[in-house]
Amino acid sequence: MSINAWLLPLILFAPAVGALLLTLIPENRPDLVRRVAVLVTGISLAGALHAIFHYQTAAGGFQYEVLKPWLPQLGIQFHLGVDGIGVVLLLLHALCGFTGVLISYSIKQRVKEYYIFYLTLITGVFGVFMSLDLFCFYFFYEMAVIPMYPLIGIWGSDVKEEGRVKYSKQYATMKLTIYLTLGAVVALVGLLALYQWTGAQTFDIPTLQAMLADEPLSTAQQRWIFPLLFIGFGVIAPMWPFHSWSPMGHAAAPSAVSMLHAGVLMKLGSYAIIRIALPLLPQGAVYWLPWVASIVVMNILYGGFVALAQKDLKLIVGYSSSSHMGYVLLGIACLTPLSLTGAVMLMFGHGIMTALAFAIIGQLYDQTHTRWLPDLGGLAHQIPFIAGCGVIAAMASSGLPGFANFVSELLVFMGGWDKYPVQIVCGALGVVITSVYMLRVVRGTFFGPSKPEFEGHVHDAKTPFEKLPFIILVLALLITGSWPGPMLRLLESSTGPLVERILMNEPNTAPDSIQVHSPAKPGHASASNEHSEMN
Amino acid sequence: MDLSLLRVELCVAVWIFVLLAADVFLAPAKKEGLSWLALAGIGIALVVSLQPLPIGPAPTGLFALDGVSHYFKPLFLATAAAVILMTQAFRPQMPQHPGPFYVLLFTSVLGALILSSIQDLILLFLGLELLTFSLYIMAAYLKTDGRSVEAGMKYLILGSVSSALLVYGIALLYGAVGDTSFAAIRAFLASGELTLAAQTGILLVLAGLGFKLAAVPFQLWLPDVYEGAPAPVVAFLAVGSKMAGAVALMRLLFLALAPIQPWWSPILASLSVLTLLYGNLGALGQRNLKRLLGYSSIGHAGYLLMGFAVGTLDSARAVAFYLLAYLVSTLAVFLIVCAATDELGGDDLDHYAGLSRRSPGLAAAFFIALLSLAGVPPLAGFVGKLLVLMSAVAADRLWLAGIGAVNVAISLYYYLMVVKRMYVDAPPSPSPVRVPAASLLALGALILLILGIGICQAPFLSRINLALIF
Amino acid sequence: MVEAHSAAAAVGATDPALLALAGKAAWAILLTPLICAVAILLVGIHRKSFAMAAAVGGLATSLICTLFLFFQASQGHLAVPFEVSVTWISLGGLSIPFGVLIDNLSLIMTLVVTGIGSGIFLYSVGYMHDDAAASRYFGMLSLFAFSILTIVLSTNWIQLFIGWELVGFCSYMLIGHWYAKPSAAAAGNKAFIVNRVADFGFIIGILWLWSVSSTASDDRTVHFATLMARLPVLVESGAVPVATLSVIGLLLFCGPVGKSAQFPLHVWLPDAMEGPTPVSALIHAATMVAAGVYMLCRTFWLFEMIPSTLNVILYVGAATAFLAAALGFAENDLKRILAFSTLSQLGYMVMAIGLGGPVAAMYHLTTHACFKALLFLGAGSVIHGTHEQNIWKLGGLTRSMRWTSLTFLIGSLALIGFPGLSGFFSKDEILVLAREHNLPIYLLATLTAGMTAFYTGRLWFVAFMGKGHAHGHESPPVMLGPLFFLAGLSVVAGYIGIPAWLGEHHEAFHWDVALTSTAAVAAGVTISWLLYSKRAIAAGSLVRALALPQSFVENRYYIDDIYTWYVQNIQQKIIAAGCAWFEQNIIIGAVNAVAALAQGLGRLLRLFQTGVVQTYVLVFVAGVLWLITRYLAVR
Amino acid sequence: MAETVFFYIFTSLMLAAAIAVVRHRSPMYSVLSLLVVMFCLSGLFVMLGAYFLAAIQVLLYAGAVLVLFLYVLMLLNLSPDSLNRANVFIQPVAGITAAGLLFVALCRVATQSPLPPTPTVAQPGTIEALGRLLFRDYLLPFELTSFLILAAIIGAVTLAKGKSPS
Amino acid sequence: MVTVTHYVVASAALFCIGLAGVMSRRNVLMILLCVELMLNAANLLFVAYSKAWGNLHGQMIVFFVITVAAAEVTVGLAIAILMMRQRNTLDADAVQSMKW
Repeated sequence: MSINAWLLPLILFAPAVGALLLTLIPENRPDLVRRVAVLVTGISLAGALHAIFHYQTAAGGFQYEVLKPWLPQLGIQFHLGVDGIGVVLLLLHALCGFTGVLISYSIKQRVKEYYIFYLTLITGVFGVFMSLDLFCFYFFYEMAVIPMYPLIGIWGSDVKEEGRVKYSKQYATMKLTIYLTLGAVVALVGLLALYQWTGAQTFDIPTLQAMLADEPLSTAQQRWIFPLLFIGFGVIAPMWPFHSWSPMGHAAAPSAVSMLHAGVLMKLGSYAIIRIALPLLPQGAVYWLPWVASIVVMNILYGGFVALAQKDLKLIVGYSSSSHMGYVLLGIACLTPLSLTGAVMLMFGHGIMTALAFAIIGQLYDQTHTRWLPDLGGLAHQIPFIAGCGVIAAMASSGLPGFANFVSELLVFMGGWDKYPVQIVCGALGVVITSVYMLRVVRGTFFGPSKPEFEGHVHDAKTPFEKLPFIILVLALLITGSWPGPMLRLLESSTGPLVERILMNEPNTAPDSIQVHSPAKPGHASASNEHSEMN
Repeated sequence: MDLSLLRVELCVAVWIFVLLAADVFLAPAKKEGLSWLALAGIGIALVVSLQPLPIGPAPTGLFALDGVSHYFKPLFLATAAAVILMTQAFRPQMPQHPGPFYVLLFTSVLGALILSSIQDLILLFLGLELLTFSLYIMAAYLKTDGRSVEAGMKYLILGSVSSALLVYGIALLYGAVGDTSFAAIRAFLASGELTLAAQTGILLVLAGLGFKLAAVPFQLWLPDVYEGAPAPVVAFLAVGSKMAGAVALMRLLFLALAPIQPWWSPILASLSVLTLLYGNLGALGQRNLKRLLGYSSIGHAGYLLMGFAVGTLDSARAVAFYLLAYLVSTLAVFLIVCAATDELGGDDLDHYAGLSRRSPGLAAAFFIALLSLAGVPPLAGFVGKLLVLMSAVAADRLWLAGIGAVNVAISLYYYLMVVKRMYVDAPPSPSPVRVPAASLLALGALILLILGIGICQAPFLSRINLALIF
Repeated sequence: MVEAHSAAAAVGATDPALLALAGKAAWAILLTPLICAVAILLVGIHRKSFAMAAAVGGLATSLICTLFLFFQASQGHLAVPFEVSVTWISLGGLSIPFGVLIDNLSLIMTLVVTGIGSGIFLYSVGYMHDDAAASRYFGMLSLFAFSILTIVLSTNWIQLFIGWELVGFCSYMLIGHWYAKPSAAAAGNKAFIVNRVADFGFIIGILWLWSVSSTASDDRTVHFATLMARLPVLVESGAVPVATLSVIGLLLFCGPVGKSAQFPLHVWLPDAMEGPTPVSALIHAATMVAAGVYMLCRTFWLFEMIPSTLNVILYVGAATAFLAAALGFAENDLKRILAFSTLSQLGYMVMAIGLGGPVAAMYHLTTHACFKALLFLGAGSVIHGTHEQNIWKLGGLTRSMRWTSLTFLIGSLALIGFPGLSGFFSKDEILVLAREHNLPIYLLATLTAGMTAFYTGRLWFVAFMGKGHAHGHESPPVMLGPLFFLAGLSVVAGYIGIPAWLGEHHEAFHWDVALTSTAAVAAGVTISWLLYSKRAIAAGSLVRALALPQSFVENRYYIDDIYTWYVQNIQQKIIAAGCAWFEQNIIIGAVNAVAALAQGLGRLLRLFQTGVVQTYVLVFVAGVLWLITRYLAVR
Repeated sequence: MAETVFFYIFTSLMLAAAIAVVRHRSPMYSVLSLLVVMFCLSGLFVMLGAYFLAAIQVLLYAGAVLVLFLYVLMLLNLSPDSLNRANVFIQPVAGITAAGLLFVALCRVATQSPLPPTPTVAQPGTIEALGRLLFRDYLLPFELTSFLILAAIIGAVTLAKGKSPS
Repeated sequence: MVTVTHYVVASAALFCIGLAGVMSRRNVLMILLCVELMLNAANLLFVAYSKAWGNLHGQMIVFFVITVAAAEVTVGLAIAILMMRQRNTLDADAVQSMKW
């Protein structure tokens, strides 16, 4: 009970405390500001690493739990805890946040305000990944959305096409904020309905889960609530056709924010679906997920095709993100242990990959002041290191073996093959499309003859400190991709029981077979009860 | 009648005369001190109002000092204190003689205090009039400013019409019941009789209270008055007057009209939806900050009405919490508006361009207060909205909660437009905005409260749960 | 962490100590190049000599280990096949091993890779000596060696696929090594994407095969040995219909179609010649492009069961062999001629598979690897010496580059199947098979052999003989050494009993087939001699006479044009642009419309807000009226 | 019977005067018409037994309020409403229609509602009774009215005093 | 026989006339006068109901209403004077600088 009791609060509040500290630092000390930011995100990263290495895979379930009453009148608790899924995403966020702080060294204006918003954002996302209480969850979820507005609005850049402004950053950031809030409030209604119809007077996810395992909501209720939650959270996932905030949001954001945004923020939606919608509304999930499986094919293919038509680097990566998140949603929709594990693994892999991609584009943009593909070219001559990272990011994105993305996509495909072969085939086609536009980017940006206008103006990441964020991200991708076993075991300890629980509610099992299963249910419930009491 | 029940009102009433005397006898140069004197009076009343309730049987008669009034009275007084601080910050715009202004403010507060204790329609009428009369005058207080006079005129005319309707409603209700006390009305309604005259009377009374709350379709005065009236007055209109209307409505609904809850609930629900949509959609294209806040305050009235429409004890508590959150956020906003109007050169949105470059702290406070109004965690407004929506869902009004929730997103848009001006646009001049120390202190306290209520809700909710028992 | 378990399929004769050592050696073959690659990329990226030493040393280590295993196996000390592996992914019912499978087939292929590879690595030391990015080059070469060995030594489909993708990546990087050249960058992209398209089918085939590999959902496997044991049973019991398996087979065959550049996905290979010549030799001639053939051999037990798919493979291979040979007629680029010849020979190999002769295919693969690597290295030597690769601008190289010319000649003769050289024997095996099974294909194959002789002769007569104007200098010993080594192999490879090693024992020499093919070859060489050396027939008039086929061939059957047209017009202009239009106007447009609707609604509502107080009263009263009329209820 | 006659006389006179208040273009005549309304009302009050109120009505309204009105009218020297504006037609028509509709609704309510039960005790319509009620049970509202008036006076003085802006 | 209903109808008529005046007149003073009509209508109603119920509450309320009305006129007139000074008009619809 030593460090484990306060590990999660440490990770969560280190950035928050950092943000508060920053308010006390005078604005003319940007270096101090940056150092504080590095320090606090470093603490979080160390904590996340500790959490992932000391997670008891054999025991499974939620660990490092913290449980304090918060608003007892409504059954709201400050309940933190992570299972295998949460701990992986915690690491993802810690990595992206930390490297993002390093990448943000290129921010020269209004540094203090920038880091305050940035650290607030980080706190919010951490909170979401470790909340085990619906109220906590929503609380941090909204908290993570709002700082995006000033971060993009102030430090972002307009998205241009042929030199004309295509989406102004104000438009992009407002759309993003409102869209995500709209999604959040739709989900909120679903959550409140869930709370109400359960009648449990508690927001505690494990407790609700145990209760609903005993007395599930009626099928009709589940079918009502599930789409509210799925669409509400799907907006941020981003599910087609609710994705349009995302590419332009990525494109307009400053690079470190794009890193967090595409790398982590988009995962909040799918995480919420896995954490809340699936376990609490199994019948709703079983009813709706076949539809989802077909819709997300649109994500994959459509996102890929739109990316093919783009010429702004960030828009390309933005649409590719929306395409790749389709795999995550597909993995969720397939609802098998393999596909779900793959989906979460892809959340990790894609997060790191996109963070890397945006870090690179940020470096390019800071120096060349353009992201317009036809204006770029031959940059490998000037910035070989970053170009190398660019190739790695492109390859990871195209699902090259050795990177986490390959493993996860493979798992999604294998897990989903029995249920949705057609969708899986379309998904595999998406991989081809990805490589087409990704290679186009690499070729158009880095390859070709050296351009005189970049000669002498564009500088590579030279010092180890400048290289550090890139190296961290590349290593994270490579290690988890070439040796995925440990992470998969970690994830399986959570995804396996989850899917098992849901599929007990499969409607096409005849009523008598439910009878056969039902003795197992109280066992499950009591097991998780015991578990939550143990901690 | 037991005068101890009236202790807070007596404090305020006595202080009105103290202020009058001081205004007469103080040398013109020293009239600055009047605001401190007024603050002192509010402080005394506040201390008195915080005294614990006498334990005893449920009060009867015209006037009650019960949990509800005990909860709301300090809030009215705090609002008044904040408004006084605002007048200090707003000084450059105010006319030279602040004395009458404070007297009027005190009479208005007196009306609000009365309204939080009413048990009778007569007192409802008089309390409302007392509250409103002073506000007519205060709205027109900037005599040289055409917009202020226009605001006063509009408020006066609509206010008189609404009070005429209210009185007519009271008359009809009296005709149906034969008495004006809440207890009698409740007994009458509980007996199962609901004559057309009684219904019409209730509707007219609701319209009169709807006017105070700015419920659609009785809201049209509000944007104009907000835009025209002096900012401290608008603050009192937005917080004190609205809260008084809400308390009066709460007492009326839960003490007198409780037996016919199924009848009025859908009425308030439809008013709530209209109000929400009108306020939030109407605010979308605004260019004047005060006018925008006006529309937003209509939107907030929608949430209050939603709580009333649900008509459960939980929803009443949610409304009480909502009002608390709304109070701290709105007062913070208006403290800033009052302090900044003069130096920024006006209260259009564009005047706020680059505020974060000029006064980062002020802009941050504004940001937080606006987000709290929008209902974003971890701020007070979020909890208020959440409680209201929860109570709606609890009463199986999922659609109502859904509309309320969507309106959160709509309102975020225009609040963020203000934020955009402050944080993104370039400032016309780099000079910081000076704020009087007292206002700054109050602002800091309010921001802390916004955060505190948002993060540690439990003690506040316990207080409300203890206070609000019908 | 690593749970190494060795599963000796053929239990028995092996000494446990030797088995343990063999296991280590097997891992060493696979992993040494990887370690070297990582070392080069991490510490040697700016240290050229380190990179060179590491790369050559790494592959040499692999070679030594391979040789060790080879001799142990051939002496019978080591029972093959044997397998060492670790579990790469173990998740629920899914278990994907990663390991090394040593049997006769993999040993011979490993020998080809490490042996010829070592030669080419060494050659690269000379060839790339002045290149600024030589470290990256050698790092990628090492990574490539690891990747191709992953394929070769693979124990299962997924590992094979991993290697498959990785070689694609290395090929991409190496083709685009001189990325400053737009054509090189484009060629790399093309190679990668074409392969990706093929792999799309491949991975689906693998998935499907995996899913039918067991009736129980948690017992499925991708493991070769298990599948080999299980599939026939499943097919026999009817659990897996043959038709399904045929489709799976076709999908799996997509992989080789891309990787081994079979018609119609052959288009990337000629372009891949943009890469450094040693790369062309190693990757695009000897090993990687042969990986497709190797895969078909490796899993021939599967294709055996599905004759219809085998037929498809046969026709695809034959078509590739013939059509690619014809392309060689009109090509003027030294390396591209060789590339077309590679295509054609790969067609032969695939055809051999289609004819049911994996041994013949492997045999030809081996010999082809030797002489084609030799030819490419020779070409590289020429290019290194003259900086020219248009054959018409070369000429008379026999004088300025004697050793290069000699070895090139040996390679050419082996290629065209000159009796006694390795190519003769291996090609003969295929032709024999063809005559046994399918007469038209046999005739076509023989014709192709003649065509091979023709374009090889053309190349030789134009570029090496003739009146020289190319002023080249002979290459350094470090480059010539591998040439001699490979030339030696090209000569002897026909005699060392490769088919027997691979398990074929009949070895009857078919004089009729040999004579027919030799005649065809002779005819081909003669015609080219007449045309290009003797100039007895004016090439120009021939071209005029054959104008239509000529233009067809010169444009490579317009296949590239069709693809370009598809990409530019269908993919980009219709699909992608259409989606982008939809995105901009429908999706984003709809969102904007909702926002505009809210704004407009707000504006509409605000029409009440006229500023005139009487209007307000009017609305107030109207509201009261509405309430009264709407909610007044008679109880 | 006399009651009926008086009722109709007072009522019709009152309504006619009220219409005159509303319709007359000169404010002065409107105020004077209002005076008539007040007198009629006080007549009705008398009929209803509210003698004290009838007196108050005449004294306070006629004597104070209306005089104040007249005073201000003369002070401001108003001209009659000018009728030549664009929106002059729609607004009154809409207003009168709305008021008419409300009247219909109120009449319906009045006629369809049950009457109050007949009082068991005779109305103690004496000034003493009223005074007792006012100064004992309703002392608080009564005191509040004083603050109301105080506020009105202070407000009126504050607003009306001072020089007009040039 | 004059019943309460008669008085109620009379008062409703008076009320609606006043209301119509508020909505149709532009002059602020006239509007205030019309509001007086409305308040008086309410007074009539109170007194009538007071008689019908046989208690004095109604009459007492009238007392308060009259007071309020007087105060309202005071404030209204003050604002009217201000308006006259500023805009030199008493037309309510001439004062519409704030709208939408």
